[in-house]
Amino acid sequence: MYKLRIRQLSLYYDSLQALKEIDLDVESNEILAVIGPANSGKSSLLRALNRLYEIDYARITGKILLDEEDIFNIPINDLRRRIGIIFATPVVLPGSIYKNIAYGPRLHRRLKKKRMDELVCDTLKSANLWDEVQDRLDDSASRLSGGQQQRLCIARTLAMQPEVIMMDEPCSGLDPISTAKIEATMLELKKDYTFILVTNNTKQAARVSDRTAFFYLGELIEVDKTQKLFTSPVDSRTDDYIRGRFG
Amino acid sequence: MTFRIGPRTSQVIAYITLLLMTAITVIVLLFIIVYILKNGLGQLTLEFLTDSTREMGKEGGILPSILGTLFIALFAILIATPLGVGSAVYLVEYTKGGPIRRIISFGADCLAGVPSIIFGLFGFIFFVISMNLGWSILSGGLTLAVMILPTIIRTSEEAIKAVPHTYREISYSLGGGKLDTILRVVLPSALPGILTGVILGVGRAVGETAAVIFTAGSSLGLPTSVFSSTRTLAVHFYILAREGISMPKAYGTAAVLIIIILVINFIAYRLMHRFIARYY
Amino acid sequence: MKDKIAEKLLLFIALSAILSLLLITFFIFQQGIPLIFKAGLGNFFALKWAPTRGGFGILSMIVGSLMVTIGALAVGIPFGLAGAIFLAEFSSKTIQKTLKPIIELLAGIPSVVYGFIGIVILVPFIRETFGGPGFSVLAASVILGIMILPTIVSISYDALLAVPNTYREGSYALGATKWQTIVMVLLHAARSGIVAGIILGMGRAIGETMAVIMIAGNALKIPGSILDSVRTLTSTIALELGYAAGDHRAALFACGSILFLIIIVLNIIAIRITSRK
Amino acid sequence: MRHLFLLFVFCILSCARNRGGVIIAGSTSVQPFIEKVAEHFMEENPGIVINVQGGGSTAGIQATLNRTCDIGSSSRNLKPEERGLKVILIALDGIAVILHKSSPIDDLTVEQVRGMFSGKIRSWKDLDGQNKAVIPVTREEGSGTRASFEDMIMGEEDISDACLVQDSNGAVREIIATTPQGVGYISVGLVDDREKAVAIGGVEPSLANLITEKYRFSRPFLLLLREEPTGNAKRFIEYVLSPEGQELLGQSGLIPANQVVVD
Repeated sequence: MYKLRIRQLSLYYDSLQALKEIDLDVESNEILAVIGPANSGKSSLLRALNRLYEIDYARITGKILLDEEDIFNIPINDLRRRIGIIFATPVVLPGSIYKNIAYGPRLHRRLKKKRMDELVCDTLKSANLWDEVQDRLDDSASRLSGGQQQRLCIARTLAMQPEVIMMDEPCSGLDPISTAKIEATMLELKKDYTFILVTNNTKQAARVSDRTAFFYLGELIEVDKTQKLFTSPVDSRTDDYIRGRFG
Repeated sequence: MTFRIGPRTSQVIAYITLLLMTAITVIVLLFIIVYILKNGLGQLTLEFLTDSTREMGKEGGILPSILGTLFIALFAILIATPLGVGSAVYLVEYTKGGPIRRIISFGADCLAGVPSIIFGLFGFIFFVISMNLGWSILSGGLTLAVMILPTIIRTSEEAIKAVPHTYREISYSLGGGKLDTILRVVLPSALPGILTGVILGVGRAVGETAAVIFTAGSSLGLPTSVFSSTRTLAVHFYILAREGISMPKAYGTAAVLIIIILVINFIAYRLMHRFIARYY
Repeated sequence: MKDKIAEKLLLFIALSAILSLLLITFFIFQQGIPLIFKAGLGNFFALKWAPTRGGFGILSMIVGSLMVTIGALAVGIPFGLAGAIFLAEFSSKTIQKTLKPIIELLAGIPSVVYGFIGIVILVPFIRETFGGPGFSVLAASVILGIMILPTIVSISYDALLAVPNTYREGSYALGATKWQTIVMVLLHAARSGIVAGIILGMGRAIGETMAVIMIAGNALKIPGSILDSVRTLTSTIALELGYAAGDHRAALFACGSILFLIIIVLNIIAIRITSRK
Repeated sequence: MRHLFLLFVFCILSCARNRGGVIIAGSTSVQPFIEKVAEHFMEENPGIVINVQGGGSTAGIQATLNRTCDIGSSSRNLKPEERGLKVILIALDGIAVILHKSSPIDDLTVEQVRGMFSGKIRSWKDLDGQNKAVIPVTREEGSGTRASFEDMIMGEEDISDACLVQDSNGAVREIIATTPQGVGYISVGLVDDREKAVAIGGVEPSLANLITEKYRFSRPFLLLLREEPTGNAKRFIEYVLSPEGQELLGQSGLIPANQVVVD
């Protein structure tokens, strides 16, 4: 049973084709790493999955199925609730830590204050942030450190109780300690969620992911068990990339 | 013998000239403010601010004018703010170039350049006469609302543009619709910038004379409803000064006006800086 | 669904500015234009203004408006450009941060305050120094010149700042001094912004009413010198609107129509210039 | 924000057209005098608000006709095409020719005044020997005071285009008070000690001379009504015409209507 099935997916920005006929399946409760050099279409893939590409006025062809259901038949707000995304640079919304987390849930349903408090508490704990911020939930979120902000973004996504969490180079601006915390968080959450992790850092992919997909110039070159891909890749371009010969 | 000024010398001369001219500009401005305040601050007693106006302004205070100004300015921004901010939201969030955007922008730009006497003529014939609202706070407020609309559109537009695109992406990715995103993320983030525009609009409304004298009238009574005619501070000052009714009262009224304008500009400046510090 | 309704509503709101402009145009013209044809163009662009007795000539007011506007530009352009150049090219960040808001504050001071300063200081000064009534083209030009300074400074300053630094570096590399760079390179590169600023300032000067009424003296005769009194289109409207009825009022709206046309043309030119870059 | 808006709507609805006060609009010449009577009236009748507007005689007549105001005021008689309103004479107002305080002249003939305003007399040399230009200040086209001045003094001649133009008695007075070469005309009641009113043809513009009509240059101050007044408007008019109200007008330098011998 696949969580996501992608068939013949192409994505165009005006005349520029950013994804070329991708076929890819994502299993439930796995961490799928997506690696590749710049302009390989990794971020475009994520933006296609939750239809965020639409605000960039891009268009796509092909099919994407979430739990065997075409994503274009799912109301867009539901889709985006079910497939959360975390961006490279943590962007906290203006306002308090509490408000940041409550933003998503409030869009979808009305919650009693007490239920909301619990939800905020739970998600912050899941994101390994609770201990650091529990007595300053009403402080402005922008005062948190970079690593804390990124974990706040994760908590904010978790608060919507998504099924799939997509991460777009979530650790690119962070120090090793913060990176380790976020990786630990992912491994803990894996039992409940499906992850797609776009990363530039091949070592990170090797550390946390179950399977890895290698993209190059908008094409999916190969996808396999992480260990297999990193030890004996089929395609020479994959081999070159993971050995650091380009990109 | 020929005498030629070298490039170095001319640079020095130019620098000194520019410095002097800029200094004159600044000194003239400071002089105007200091002159009015120096002659007017002595008049500013509690009685002057809270008493009704008697004998056409020769005696008594300026309470009716303070209230009239307040009501008209309030009325104007209550109408112009939703229109102005709505227009700005539409311009930034819903148009991507195209003829509609050009038409709206052109309207705002042109309206910004229309002189206040034209607004006065328009308000007089449209609100006072055609719509039979009479000389009133309503007519004056509506006229000023049209007048400050472009100020609010332009500043709100800049403020909304300055909200980082990523904020919108976050909101969409959390399942927010366009309207949710605008109401819950974009507008709150742009608020200081929008407020700057609104406050500058209030400043224009407070200082305006030509457009209000023909729409709100010049009655000295305390305003009792939106249909009351009223005499704003600027109009009262104009009449006091021009007709030589009472120079001390004129200076006092001018000082109140100048203080209001200074405070408004100061607040607008601070807000703008907070906004800029946040996003640039 | 909610989003669709919101979009339609916002579009409607967004049209408010252009709708207001159309409404203003319609009402001013509807009140004023018929009189121009009733009086005949020949009588309208003539000297005799006695609207209660059938004289609808606005020539002297058009000339008056032009004179004070040119006078205002003669004061405003040199000082405005000097201020903009000094701020943009010769000032530290601190000075820029202090002086720019101060000069912009000039734009916020109500026009009646300028007129008042004109009455109590400038008019007596001119009367005692140069003779004449003091209420004059000169007084109006100086006060209007000060009033349009912030417009010219602000827009020219922004235009100068927008000139890429490579231009400056290129000029210095050829051995030019700062002043030579400004005159030969920067003013040229920033000229469209500067011209737009001047045109908008011109619009403000032509349209200013209260300050002009207070200090221009408002005599109908075309002034023979800058010490003579002068009447503008705007001051005619404001002076007489209260008392006017029938054709007289229509004649004032006709003045308004002419003024409005001039302003719209100036605005369109300014918008064209700024949007071209 | 939503609450504010509701409050605002409520405000409009509750105020709609319920403007208990009396609105008087019209002549700027009448305005200061009526304003003063209104102040006393409002002190004696707390709760009634009298709103006094300027605007001008013509505007006052128009406003009365289209009911923008309850009572109109005018400083000139109605023209034939404006008839149909109920007219109440409240006082007569003399028109004084005023000069700067420093002028040695105390007396002018009608011809001299006419000459100065028509542009025939350009220098004070012909009048007091000083070789300085005359600076005449007139009212704007359409003003009731100007119309009266043209009727009474200018006769067939036009006021010259070279005259400075101001739009109220006060503005004319302010210029004359500060301009040594100036000459202007305003309501007798508004002359104060910063300028001086000259005799015309030897007759001072004093109250006594005005009442006996020895000083001939005066015009009526009128209140205008569209129909028989009711309620507060009626009470105010009764107050203006009462001995108390008339005395107030008299104190301000007008000739109260109850002292006028109607011919």
